Amino acid sequence: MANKVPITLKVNGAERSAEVQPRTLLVHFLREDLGLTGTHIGCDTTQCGACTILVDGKSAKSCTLFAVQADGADITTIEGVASDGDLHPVQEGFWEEHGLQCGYCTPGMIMSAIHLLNENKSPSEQEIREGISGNFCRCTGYQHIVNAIKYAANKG
Amino acid sequence: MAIITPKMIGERVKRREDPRLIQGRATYVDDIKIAGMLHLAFRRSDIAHGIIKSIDVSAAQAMPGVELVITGAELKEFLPPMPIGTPFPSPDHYSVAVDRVRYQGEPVAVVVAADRYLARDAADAIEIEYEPLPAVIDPERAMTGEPAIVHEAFANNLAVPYVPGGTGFDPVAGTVDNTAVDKAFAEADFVLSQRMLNQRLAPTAMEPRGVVAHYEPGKEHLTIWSSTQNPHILKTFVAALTGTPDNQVRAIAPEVGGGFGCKINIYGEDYVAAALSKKLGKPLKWIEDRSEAFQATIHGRDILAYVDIAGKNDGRVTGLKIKLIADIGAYNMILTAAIPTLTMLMLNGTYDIPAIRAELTEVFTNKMPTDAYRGAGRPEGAYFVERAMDMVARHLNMDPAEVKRKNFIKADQFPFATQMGAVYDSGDYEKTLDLALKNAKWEELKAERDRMRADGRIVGIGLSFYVEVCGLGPSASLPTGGWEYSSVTVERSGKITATTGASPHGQGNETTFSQMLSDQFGIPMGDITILHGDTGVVKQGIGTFGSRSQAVGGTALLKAGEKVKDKMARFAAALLNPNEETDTSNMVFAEGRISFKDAPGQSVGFSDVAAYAYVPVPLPAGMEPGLSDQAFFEPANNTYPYGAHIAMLEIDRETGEPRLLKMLAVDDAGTIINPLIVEGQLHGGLAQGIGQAMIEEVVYDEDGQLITGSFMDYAIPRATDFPWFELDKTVTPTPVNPLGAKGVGEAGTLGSTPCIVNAAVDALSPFGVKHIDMMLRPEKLWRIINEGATG
Amino acid sequence: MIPEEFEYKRAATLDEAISLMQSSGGEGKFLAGGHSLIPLMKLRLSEPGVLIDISRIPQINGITDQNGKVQVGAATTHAEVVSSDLIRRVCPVVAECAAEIGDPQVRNRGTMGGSLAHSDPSADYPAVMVALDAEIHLKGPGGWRAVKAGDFFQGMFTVDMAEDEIIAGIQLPPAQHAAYVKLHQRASHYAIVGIAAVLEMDGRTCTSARIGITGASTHAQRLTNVEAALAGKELTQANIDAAAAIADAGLEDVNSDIHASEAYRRAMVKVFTRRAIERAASR
Amino acid sequence: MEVSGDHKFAAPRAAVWAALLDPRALQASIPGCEKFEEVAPQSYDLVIKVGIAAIKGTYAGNVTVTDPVDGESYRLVVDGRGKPGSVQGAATLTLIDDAGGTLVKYLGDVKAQGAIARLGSRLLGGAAKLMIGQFMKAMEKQVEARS
Repeated sequence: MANKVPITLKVNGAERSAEVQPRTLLVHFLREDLGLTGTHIGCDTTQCGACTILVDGKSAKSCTLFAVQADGADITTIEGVASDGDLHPVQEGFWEEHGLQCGYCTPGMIMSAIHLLNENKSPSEQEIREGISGNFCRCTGYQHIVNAIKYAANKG
Repeated sequence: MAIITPKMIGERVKRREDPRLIQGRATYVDDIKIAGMLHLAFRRSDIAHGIIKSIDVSAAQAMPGVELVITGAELKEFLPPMPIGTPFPSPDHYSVAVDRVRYQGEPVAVVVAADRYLARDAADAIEIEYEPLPAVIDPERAMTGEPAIVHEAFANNLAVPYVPGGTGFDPVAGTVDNTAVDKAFAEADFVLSQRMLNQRLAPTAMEPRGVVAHYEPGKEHLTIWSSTQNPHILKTFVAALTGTPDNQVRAIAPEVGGGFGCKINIYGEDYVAAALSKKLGKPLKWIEDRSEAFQATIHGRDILAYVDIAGKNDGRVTGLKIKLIADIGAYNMILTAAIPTLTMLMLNGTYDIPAIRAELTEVFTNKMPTDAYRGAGRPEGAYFVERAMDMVARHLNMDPAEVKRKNFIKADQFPFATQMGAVYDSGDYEKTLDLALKNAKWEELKAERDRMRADGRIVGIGLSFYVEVCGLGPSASLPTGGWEYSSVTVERSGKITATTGASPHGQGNETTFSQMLSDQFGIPMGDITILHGDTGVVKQGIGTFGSRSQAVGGTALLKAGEKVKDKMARFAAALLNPNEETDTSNMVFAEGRISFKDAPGQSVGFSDVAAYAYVPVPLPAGMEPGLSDQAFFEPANNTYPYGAHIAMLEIDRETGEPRLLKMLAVDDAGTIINPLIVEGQLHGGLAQGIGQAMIEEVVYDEDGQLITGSFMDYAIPRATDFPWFELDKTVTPTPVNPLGAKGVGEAGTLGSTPCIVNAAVDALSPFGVKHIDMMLRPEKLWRIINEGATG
Repeated sequence: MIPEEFEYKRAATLDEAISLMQSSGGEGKFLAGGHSLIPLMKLRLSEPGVLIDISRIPQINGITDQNGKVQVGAATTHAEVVSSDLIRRVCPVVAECAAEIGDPQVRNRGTMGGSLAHSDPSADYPAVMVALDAEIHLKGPGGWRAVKAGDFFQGMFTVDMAEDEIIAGIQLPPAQHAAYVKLHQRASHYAIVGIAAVLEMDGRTCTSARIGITGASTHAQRLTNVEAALAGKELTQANIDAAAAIADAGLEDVNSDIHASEAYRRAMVKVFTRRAIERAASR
Repeated sequence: MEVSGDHKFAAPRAAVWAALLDPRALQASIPGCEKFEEVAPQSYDLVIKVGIAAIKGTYAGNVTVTDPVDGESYRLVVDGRGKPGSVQGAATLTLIDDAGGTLVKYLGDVKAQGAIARLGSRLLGGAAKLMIGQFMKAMEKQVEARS
């Protein structure tokens, strides 16, 4: 068995250290080792975006990263988005505009939306659609998600 | 049942489910951890059809962390074939293949290991030898017994050889009288014929399937968590198959990440997890990979139709003949064989067609079985009928709206008994069509299309009208039972706990059901908790499918509420008027107080009545303490929501790529509890219907290898694939339930699909096209543009 | 889906990376963004014994101006390319191409060097590199080597690069009259056909042209017959049409799959060649 | 999936024919061949380490030569199994005199099962061609070495 590798990374503001098998996917490390189960797994081929998190402020699919690659990184998951009990404006938008149904894609979708709004404060409808094109939602038809992100943009 | 004054009902209330979901705090099945839990991995067949010659598990068994490796033959000793939920004859279908594999992806062996990584490693280390058999792929060829027989007991691969229906069919005698149909065709001005395929689809709920099974020896109790649409059916079936008394099985659907029909089934993995947990006395988890989901979660649709439509030159359709061939894959799953019968049931569409002959054949092939996928049989029916009606319009050079109008069942004809045996509850189709045409500015839209065409663009507009059967349904139509269950408890504090057997997975029942109880009891929504998805908490239930949760589940809820409310009224009356026998039938529950209708000034607090009911001193004569009751509701009939969809589509002349420019819908789902949620359901349905028309298709090669085995090759729509959906509604309540609600979850998949193909045919009609099969593959369209229509 | 076990090493310098590779006994694979490699590993189509993480080697990160050319570190992400002012100024077609890759998350992690080294038949970058005549800078045990993109891509997944060589950077020449257009495969969004056109213009006359293609065949290559047809011609619609009409003539081993047959791909090669030239000429 | 092509050898037909049937030449020419064991006349069990850039893996299988027409043609039946599934192929190799050398034409069919088919089909034809190309190039060296 390959040797375990020590890693230290910051997750939602807190420093975390662990020893991991090199093949441990970051998403499994977050979910299984850190208990951060808000990040979901929806595919094997880097398409669906359910596992989207922020790595050093940029959206990334945590199913296509080994935990060892994230050594030293600053990671934000859906659990770290709200502050002091206040929802993030994007979370608020999803609630206000009914941007979700089953909720499975939602954490990844929200992380992508946060990244999008970090890069572009007031995106057009088309820019929003492109900004979430790496995230699949099978329930909503996306229209309410677009509204949710518009809501957050208007707020922010 | 007492009338409820709508206050919350009809409001755009934001969902109560959302706070946990948007913060990553919801618990899906893969989020469940139990001390000592082991993990399952399935080794699946790489070939579509073959005899298992040998399985060598020794290398896998020897790997560190591996607890157990077990084959189908070994499992068979204590796990019988899986039950189905339809009355059709069915071959044995074991959870894990015993001596023969019949589709690529069928489980062949199972590993139990300490974690999922080790389980996967060990599953890969199992050596299996097969003797390959020819793969049965083409259903029409399969019907001749070629190139092989999938199940020996089913000659010519006929799972269901022949089901007739329509005009002149006597279901009791089983006889078919063709006189009327033959006459209609003989006297017709025209007959149009077309072969149409409603292609195979992968449901792809974003959460793949998963199960945790925990058998506790000593307690002899099995708890099973599964990503399911119907935990009560799961409980019943798992209990039966694992030989566990059903009062010792608790099934829990935790947060469920979408279903779209594919999570109605109880799958082999559920049974295996339960049986092995019982065998080992340890909790087990299995979580499906997306790759496994494509191979081994049910597929949808895959019905071929030969359509003949007859009519008069004034646009009246006088006869319809449809021969359906359903490619159901390798086995019967829980509702597999019943789904195409729903297609048959809906072949009238929204039209008063005097003579219809339908025939259905279901065929086994070496593919993943089909079963319910959003719409489940009805989108196929709507598609075939709407495509045929559009062909009539095109043939006669008439506006498709006019052809529909000419043939519609009229508002004064409801309830309307169709040729196919359905009784449509209520409707005013013209009103809905008119609104859709008005919203779309139909005449201007046609002119715009013509202007764009004059500029050299390839543009078409499509119109469709659908009706579906929802609110399933009386027990006669569902072998699992066609009712729904609910309980309502007014707690000592005056807050309400209600349960429902309609276990949601995105439908927002916690919100809509709270809205309903809020109006029923006159207390704030925040004082109401809706529990679901746990057979240990919700005593009975059927589940969420067939757009039934509001129409059937919602009605059960109100019924249970009514019983509690009646009792509460009597307690309230006892408090208000302790010395008199009073009529409690017209007491008013409002603003957190209860009063007599005639004396609104004289009222008692809701919570005071609740407290009194649990410490009833004095106990009114003839009454029991407490405020809790339950109800089962079985509808006398289904509901039949309907609507009109309009699309505008452009096709790139050079590449054949289709682009949707406009999508408009007017739906009539009867009474609406929460417009926000209904819009969400409609959007989602539209998206899946558009997905089917434009980009989705499961493809097997001639050897039965699944080519679309990942999101790399199976496209589902992204945000960039849609224009802004324009929605509107008409409201025609159903008389079938007191709410008047018809159901809305599947609507979008019925109308949008034929609508878009109609638009594509319209766009390509200058090239001589009369029909195009889905999906609208760019290459297919490009060939039409460059080579003209074929076939 | 879960990858096989492997050993993980992180290199701090190029030389360390190369020596780690040499000591891996043929089992090693370089890992930068991992967006080509990790999906293959999860599907167990790729089972390297040792992954050598090169993403943090400072030398191969960053985008700099080198005497009018742009030097891009191999570990530069697609997103960094999209948003680089320097690239947008000097050779905007590279940013245009990067924006067409995958989706936002993939662009945040995937790297230029990784994409080129992997040489997926449907990858976007190679077409642009070939058309630009970009120079790929490799370091190996024997030192540095520069390879022209046109020579670099040799076949499916096959590039002019030894196992122990590593892409350190890519040098992009300036190009203003350039464009990249592609036909998306609707599931994966890989290129069914992707065409990059880089034109030298004198007024409306094309003095020379370089056309790169991806998606159609085993690897990215130049459409030299189209280039020849354009050279010295005024870019009238008729001349562009005539050049594009022969675009697929020299192509061999044209791919065919459920998304696009060979015949369709060949036709799309012509369509997108014309579109790329038109767009490049309009800039 | 059909795979076809040809390769020009600078040697006379008899020499190419002999090399193409020589177990040692075959072993040396099959890309990544780690084990090569004759289990029956003209039938060999083998282990191949596939390494096409990122695609790396070990496949165990068998190669059998059938239907030989002396000096003219034979049929090669190949099957291999690895973690992501299996690959079967059958090809007819035909030798033709060609301007002092020999042209070897091949026409065959490759099938894959399992993850390779499901997820790698887009790459299968190209990978097969690549490996055939490598085989032919290596075989050319074998022919040279034998002459």
